Amino acid sequence: MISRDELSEIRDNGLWKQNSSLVQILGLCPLLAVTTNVVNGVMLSLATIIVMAIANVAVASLRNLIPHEIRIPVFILIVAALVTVVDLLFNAQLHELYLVLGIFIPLIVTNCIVLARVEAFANKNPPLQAAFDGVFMGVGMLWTLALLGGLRELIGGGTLFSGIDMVFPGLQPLQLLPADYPGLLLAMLPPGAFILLGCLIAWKNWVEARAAARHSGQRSLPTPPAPLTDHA
Amino acid sequence: MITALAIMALGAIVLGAALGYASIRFKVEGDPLVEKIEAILPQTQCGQCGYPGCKPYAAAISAGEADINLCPPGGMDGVRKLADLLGREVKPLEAEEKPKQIAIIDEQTCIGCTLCIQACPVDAILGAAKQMHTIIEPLCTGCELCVKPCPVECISMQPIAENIDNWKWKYPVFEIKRAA
Amino acid sequence: MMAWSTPPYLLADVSVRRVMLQVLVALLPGIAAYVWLIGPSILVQLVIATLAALLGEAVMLRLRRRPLLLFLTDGSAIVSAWLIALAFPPLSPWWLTVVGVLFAIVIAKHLYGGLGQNPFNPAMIAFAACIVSFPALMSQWPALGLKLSLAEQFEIIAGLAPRIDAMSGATPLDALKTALKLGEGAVDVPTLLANQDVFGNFAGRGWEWVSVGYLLGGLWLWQRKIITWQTPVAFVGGLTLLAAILWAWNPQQFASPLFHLFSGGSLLGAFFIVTDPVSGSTTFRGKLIFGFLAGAIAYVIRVFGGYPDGVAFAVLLMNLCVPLIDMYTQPPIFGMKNPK
Amino acid sequence: MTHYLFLLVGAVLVNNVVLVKILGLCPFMGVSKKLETAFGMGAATTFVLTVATGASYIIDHYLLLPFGLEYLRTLSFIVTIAAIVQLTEMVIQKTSPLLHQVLGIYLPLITTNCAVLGVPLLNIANRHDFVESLLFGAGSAVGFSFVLVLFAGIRERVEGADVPLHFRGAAIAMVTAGLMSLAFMGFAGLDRYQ
Amino acid sequence: MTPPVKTPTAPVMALRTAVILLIFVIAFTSLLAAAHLWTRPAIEEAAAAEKMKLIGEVLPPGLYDNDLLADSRRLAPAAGLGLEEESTAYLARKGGRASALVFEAAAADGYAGRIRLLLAVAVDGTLLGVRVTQHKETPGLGDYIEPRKDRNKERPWIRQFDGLSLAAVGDRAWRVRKDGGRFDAVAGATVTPRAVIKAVHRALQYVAENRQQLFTADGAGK
Amino acid sequence: MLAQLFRFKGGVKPQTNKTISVQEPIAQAPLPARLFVPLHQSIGGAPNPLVQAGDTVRKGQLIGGADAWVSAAVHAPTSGRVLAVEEHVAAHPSGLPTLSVVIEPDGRDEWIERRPVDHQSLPPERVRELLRDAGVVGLGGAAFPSHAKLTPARSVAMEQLVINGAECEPFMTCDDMLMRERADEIVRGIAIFRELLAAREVLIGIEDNKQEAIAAMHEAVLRLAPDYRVVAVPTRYPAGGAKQLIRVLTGKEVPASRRSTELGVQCFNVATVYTAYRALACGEPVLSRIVTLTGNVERPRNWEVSLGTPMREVVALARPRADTGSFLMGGPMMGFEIPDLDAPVVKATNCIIAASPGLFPPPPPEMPCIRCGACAEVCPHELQPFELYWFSRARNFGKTQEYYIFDCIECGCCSYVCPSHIPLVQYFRFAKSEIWAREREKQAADAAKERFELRNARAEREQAEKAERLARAASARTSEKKAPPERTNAVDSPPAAAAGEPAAAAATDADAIRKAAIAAAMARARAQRELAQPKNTDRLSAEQEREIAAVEARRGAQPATPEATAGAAGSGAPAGPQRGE
Ligand SMILES: Cc1cc2nc3c(=O)[nH]c(=O)nc-3n(C[C@H](O)[C@H](O)[C@H](O)COP(=O)(O)O)c2cc1C
Ligand SMILES: Cc1cc2nc3c(=O)[nH]c(=O)nc-3n(C[C@H](O)[C@H](O)[C@H](O)COP(=O)(O)O)c2cc1C
Ligand SMILES: Cc1cc2nc3c(=O)[nH]c(=O)nc-3n(C[C@H](O)[C@H](O)[C@H](O)COP(=O)(O)O)c2cc1C
Ligand SMILES: Cc1cc2nc3c(=O)[nH]c(=O)nc-3n(C[C@H](O)[C@H](O)[C@H](O)CO)c2cc1C
Ligand code: SF4
Ligand code: SF4
Ligand code: SF4
Ligand code: SF4
Ligand code: FES
Repeated sequence: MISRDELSEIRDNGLWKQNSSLVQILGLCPLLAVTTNVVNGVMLSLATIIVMAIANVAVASLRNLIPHEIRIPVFILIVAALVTVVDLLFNAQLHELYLVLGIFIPLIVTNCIVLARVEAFANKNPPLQAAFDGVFMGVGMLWTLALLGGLRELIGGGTLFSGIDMVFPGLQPLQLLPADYPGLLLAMLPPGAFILLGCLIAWKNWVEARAAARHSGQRSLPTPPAPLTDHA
Repeated sequence: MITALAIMALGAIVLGAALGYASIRFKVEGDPLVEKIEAILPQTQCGQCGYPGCKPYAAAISAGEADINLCPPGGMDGVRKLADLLGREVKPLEAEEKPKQIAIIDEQTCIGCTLCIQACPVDAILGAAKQMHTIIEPLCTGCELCVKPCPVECISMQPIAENIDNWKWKYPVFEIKRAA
Repeated sequence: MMAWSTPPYLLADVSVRRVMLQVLVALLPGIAAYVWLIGPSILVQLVIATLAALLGEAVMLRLRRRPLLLFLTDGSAIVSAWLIALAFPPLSPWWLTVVGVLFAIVIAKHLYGGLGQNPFNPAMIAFAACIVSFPALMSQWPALGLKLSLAEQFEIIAGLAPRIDAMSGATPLDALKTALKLGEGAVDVPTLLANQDVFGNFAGRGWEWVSVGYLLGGLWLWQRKIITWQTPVAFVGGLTLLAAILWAWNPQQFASPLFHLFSGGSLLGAFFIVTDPVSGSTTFRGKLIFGFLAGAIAYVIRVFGGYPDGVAFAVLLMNLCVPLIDMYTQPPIFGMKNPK
Repeated sequence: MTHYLFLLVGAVLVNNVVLVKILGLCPFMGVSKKLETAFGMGAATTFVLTVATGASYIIDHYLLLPFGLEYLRTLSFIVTIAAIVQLTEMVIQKTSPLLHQVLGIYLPLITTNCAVLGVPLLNIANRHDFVESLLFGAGSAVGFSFVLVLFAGIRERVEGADVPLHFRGAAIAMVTAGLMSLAFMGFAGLDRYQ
Repeated sequence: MTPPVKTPTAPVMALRTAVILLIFVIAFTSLLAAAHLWTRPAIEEAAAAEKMKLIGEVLPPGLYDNDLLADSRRLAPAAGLGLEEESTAYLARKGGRASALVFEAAAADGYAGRIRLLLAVAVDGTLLGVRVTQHKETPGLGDYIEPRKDRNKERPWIRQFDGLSLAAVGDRAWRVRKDGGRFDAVAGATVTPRAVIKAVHRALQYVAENRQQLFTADGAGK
Repeated sequence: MLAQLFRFKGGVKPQTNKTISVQEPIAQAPLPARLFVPLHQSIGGAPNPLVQAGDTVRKGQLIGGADAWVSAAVHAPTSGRVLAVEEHVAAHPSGLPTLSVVIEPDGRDEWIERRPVDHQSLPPERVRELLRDAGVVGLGGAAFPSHAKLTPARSVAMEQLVINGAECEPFMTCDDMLMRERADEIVRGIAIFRELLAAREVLIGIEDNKQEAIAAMHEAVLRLAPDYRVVAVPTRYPAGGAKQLIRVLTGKEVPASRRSTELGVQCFNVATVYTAYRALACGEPVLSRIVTLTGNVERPRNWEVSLGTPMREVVALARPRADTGSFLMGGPMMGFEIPDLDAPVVKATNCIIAASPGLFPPPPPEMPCIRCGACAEVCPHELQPFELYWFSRARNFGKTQEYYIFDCIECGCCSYVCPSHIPLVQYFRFAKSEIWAREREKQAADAAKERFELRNARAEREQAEKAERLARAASARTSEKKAPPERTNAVDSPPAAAAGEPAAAAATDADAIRKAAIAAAMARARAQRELAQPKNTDRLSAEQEREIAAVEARRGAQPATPEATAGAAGSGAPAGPQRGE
């Protein structure tokens, strides 16, 4: 079945080491487009997780039946079908949110990370592993989307969890910063999304560099692309 | 439901047929990428990458089986060029980068066993059985493959000495603190 | 052995610090006119901006472990800060200026490695980021004739006094645009210019003299060879050409080139912003292209776009193109001009 | 006529797919390290996107809508696009090795480019007719290529800059994309006659 | 990577690929079709609820007892509505008698493009409510016309229209206070409210002019 | 004689400081106790030593024979005894040693037999050979063997011979004094070159700040060769660069990719012409040269110095002041700091400047480039130095070549005006030498690949032959129906299989050897990796960074130190000999 080591490796890869958003830099469109608040980010990630996990299992189970030449169309077919199902479900159950997320639900099909995992992992591994990979990759995406969404919301308007009422009608968003906080609108707009994601990636590099410096045996300081020896 | 199936089936047949047909009609062989990769590798043929020579390593990279940071003689420079060519991220080299070296045979100790000659992938060692061997310096790539086989351990690796001909201008470095 | 080891051992008596200092000096005529006509609050803003810039610079240098004194005294951060202060409304709350300056210094400048390495003009990044984030504050210009004492101005900037309605007198450009938009063709430019108090003889009472100040400073910079003529001339050319064409076509709906030239950030932009060596083009033809397109885009944004003035966005958009422009406009080198 | 012009300008600049609509970011980040590759990717995407918008309009208009099969949109569009991409790749590889050298390696990436599916979907959401769809598709593709090339130019330059250690690579590229997007906000409002 | 089997001829391969693809397509299309059939009622319900929710914001629930969505009609493009395309209107009836009309209108001259509005007008010409359904106004500046974004939660700007009518408000008063009218506006952002006020005013005039046609039971037809 | 002058773009006008060293005439420097004559004093092949320790030599005797066409002979500067032929520190920025002949003068200064020739009576090829064997090289700085420049291009008629008396470098006055004092010889020498090149016109370019030299040359030309033109060119550094002077005098622009003879023009320094004249008309090879001793000294002056004289003794003649920190060879714009005063005066030593912090203040710290374009403005080759700098710094050498780094003449104008005080030339030299090194490496790799493939082919052939032999033997065996069963037993395989087996066996055999070798190599690589790792990783990154920075700083401060990569890589070994400290 699946060994503990294997599982933890899949988990670490998905959550941190091969994090889709921060390391592989894939699946960026939803990451940047829908993270104007935590709720959108989390809900879209959940949809993606469902799609990715099932698609991974499906491909891993069918991988020996699919001829090489048409594997991409078939993979896409599988993913697209799943996405459409999810799309219909969102439409039926979370209609308001469905309207907010707009074309980004169907666009899970082209979310690079989904196809990338199907190609790179599910196509080469048994279904159980593939399922875990799908879930953890998705959770890795989820926490980055949530984090980015939270940051953008907070900086942009001083609130957190706005839009939560679309999912849980009883709940209200949190107003974290004082009401007269003017709100750095930029954070809510595309430029802010890009810049904050850049900062998140840098944060991850920093965390890794520190971890590497603490543990020995692993060097993860990115080799400088350009020298900086001139300013010692 | 039926129309849906019919329409999609129609599409599937058309696309499937086209793809299947094209996959045979437009098949191509040969991989120019391997050659491009090989041109970057230093041709030391030392096997430190874990492949028997530079070409197999190039093939492995091209097939996606090997990482790009396994060739120590190529150094970080090589890794960078490969990353550039393949559009991958630059990664630190898997091993220490060493200054360029060449092998030197201690002529006093050499017993003329010819083992090193057989080991050298680029025919850089000159000698005949039972006679003193020497290394033709300009031909030696510093791959170290001859060091191990020598039964009397008379081969050592030495960094290439700097002389006026191979001397290089250094990267300018200024101590800014002096002024600050 | 001595400290240096590289030729040439003779160096001309020039330095970055001196270059930046001259830019600051060249801004003085414009600032003087500003103070004279609009009020001394700009001086407060200049001080706030300078302090914020030095602070941001110092923190970033410390974090990046770069020599502090050397770069703090090079003056480039102060130039950016002054340009930001001059581009922002003079009665902006203090924190707006600080946010703008920090955005410029930290994100636009130091994330790219600091002095000389930023692909985008930091001051214009600050302006764009703030007008996008705080459009209301960024379009509240003091109405002319608004007589406030220095203390009152200071209080408004510091947020101690309430912001007053009279302050949101638009700049000539903004007023013109709003009026035209509301009028839906019923209003024409000449009557507008004649009737509204914002509009002076050719571009708005007061503002045109500030522009003249910038013009003088710019000419001095050119004479000192700090800037070259190509970019300003091309910028002014691009702006006035478009303005002239549309004005000639329909003087009722489009203001004259002269109005455009002396309003908004045109001349500050022409002499101090498009000329930023770091983020601008460097080749002869490149500078002409850069300036011309920047001027043209500025006009298009200002007249047809969503923002009152387009200089900042135009400059940023052209900054984007600089690597390509430079690449494709390399001058022929010695001996390659007419290969025989 | 002016209507088409505004549509085109809007698609290229004002509502740029990458910087404003936030679609197609993965290739935008991934294939912009070098100018040459950016040109190649831009050309390949322009081709595929234009064909894809046309094809999906036809599918939607003549196969799906008449039978009330809107829910098959995503599926049929993307499968068609994938097939087109793969066919193009095979054909080019055989018939024009040169073109394949230039475009070939990018073609497979395009299937997972959100813009290629997103633009046809936007076409439908905005109720574009056939010509409008094509124009919007081509405009978006040109917009994509345009910013991709500009971005690659800047990235090549930033390569040599003394960027803080942890910001090297993807992080500073993101920041750059953000500042580009900020610059593109300047076009806001230019398409309001649309 | 492909196993070294003998390569088939192109037509054979075409057939084989087509069949395999066909199987997958049929399988997944069936899946989809099933999902579609299963979710359709829920989706339609959700869409209707959404519409009703919006209508509910402008139309007090006590004013009607009919199924509004069923009682919809198409309105022709009209300058008074600021619309260049057909739009839908819903007629509210109480006890069979027309009580109010819910319809769409648009302001073309917002700060950044069109502002789409939903209005409810009672038979007597009283404005029951106005909501903005779509706009591109500057966030943080012009977007206070949307109650969700309005900082004044107590009395959102858009509620100023509630209960007004052409009769009660003279033509000259349909302006922002700054221009001598009766409507408040946020200083520094009066372009947007001017546009909305103008559009609402025009829409009321349109209703007054076409009253007959609009409120008669099957006036414009379904 | 008014000539139409052209302009070259760019250039700078630093303080010239020339007057101090022209107050006194050229003086003969005394012979030192020992002469160290490097064998390699010119561009091109290194001459072979023709003497051994213990030999006695006479003044002018050939001690190093030209090795190739582009190479120049070396002679004993005086009579005496050869003490050794050994490595001695060279007059080179690296401070590395080079093979030199050490001569102890006997004080008699005995000449070999001098054979003046009449160049007109000899065929041109012979004249060029004579020049090569007399060691005549360009004395304008590059030390390129002159005879090699004296062949006209076949396709283009030689129009102008440009004689370079511009001497644009500040401080330097050796050519100026030579022209003042020995104008006749120069003019006669020009005749030789003109004849060899069959040049239509002779233009002598002298910067207009050297009025005496212009007058002297003018006078000599009037007397000896009235059709030569002496042209005063505007004083602007680097007017003396061959390409700039050619441009100014003829309007022609010679790009780096072309030879000037292809454009019908050639350029020689006045001192070169002078030595050529001495070589042919007096039979005296190049044994000495005029050296300007100036800068922070009590007695600036031009001296005629025997080649091989240690700089230390030459410098002493000028009596450097106490605060002198170091000495430059060449001018302040293009010269370099002499790493070791034991280095001898060579043919390229035109000037020695005593440097002090007062005279040449240490450069302010380097700042990043602000792309102000000042450097491009002054670059005489119309390059974009800041782009070259940007890419050199990023080690993007491909791009530097796209921006024509090899057209850079390293004149230093760009560094001179840079407000950021960037040592641009240094970056360019770094990039150029890296590109050359890469080129060398690439050639070596190609050669290695070829040899590897040859070897593999050979091994395969041998294997095939062996297999064939075995197969033949086996088939012979099987055809021998009554083979003795013991033999098959001995090979331990049924005879039927034997036909195919050996070949395969041989192949696997070869494979096995290869695999073993690879495995061994991998094991070794792994072992090395393991060895190296702890050293490298138990350090904090910040510390590491600092250390690397420190190493780099040290390296920068001493260009003479052999590359200390070992130190930077953290191997812990001492970073090579600390020469020059
Ligand atoms: C949401 C999330 C946040 C994380 N934050 C940190 C962090 O702040 N610091 C850190 O060192 N690792 C962080 N990690 C990384 C994991 O803890 C990971 O297991 C760890 O880096 C393992 O690497 P190591 O084995 O090299 O220590 C985070 C992981 C996740 C999923
Ligand atoms: C970037 C920017 C966005 C703006 N957006 C709006 C807007 O959405 N709605 C609006 O009414 N005014 C907006 N304005 C303000 C108008 O340009 C104009 O200044 C103002 O509406 C007229 O001033 P008044 O309100 O004092 O009459 C914006 C201004 C700027 C600079
Ligand atoms: C920047 C620069 C400045 C030079 N200045 C002089 C000079 O002043 N006088 C001179 O004779 N040669 C000078 N040279 C050398 C000439 O370019 C050229 O090599 C020489 O005139 C050719 O003559 P030669 O071969 O006889 O030395 C300079 C070279 C460069 C690159
Ligand atoms: C002529 C000139 C114009 C400048 N213009 C600007 C400018 O528009 N914005 C800015 O932030 N800095 C400007 N600077 C300062 C400096 O170049 C700038 O901060 C750099 O971009 C920082 O790397 C200018 C400097 C000079 C010499
Ligand atoms: S390690 Fe490098 S040099 Fe050695 S064989 Fe492998 S590729 Fe060739
Ligand atoms: S001599 Fe030794 S080190 Fe040199 S190439 Fe041959 S085997 Fe390698
Ligand atoms: S002179 Fe210096 S600072 Fe100016 S562009 Fe050239 S290298 Fe850069
Ligand atoms: S050193 Fe090179 S780049 Fe600099 S000015 Fe001289 S020729 Fe131009
Ligand atoms: S997620 Fe949109 S292109 Fe990758």
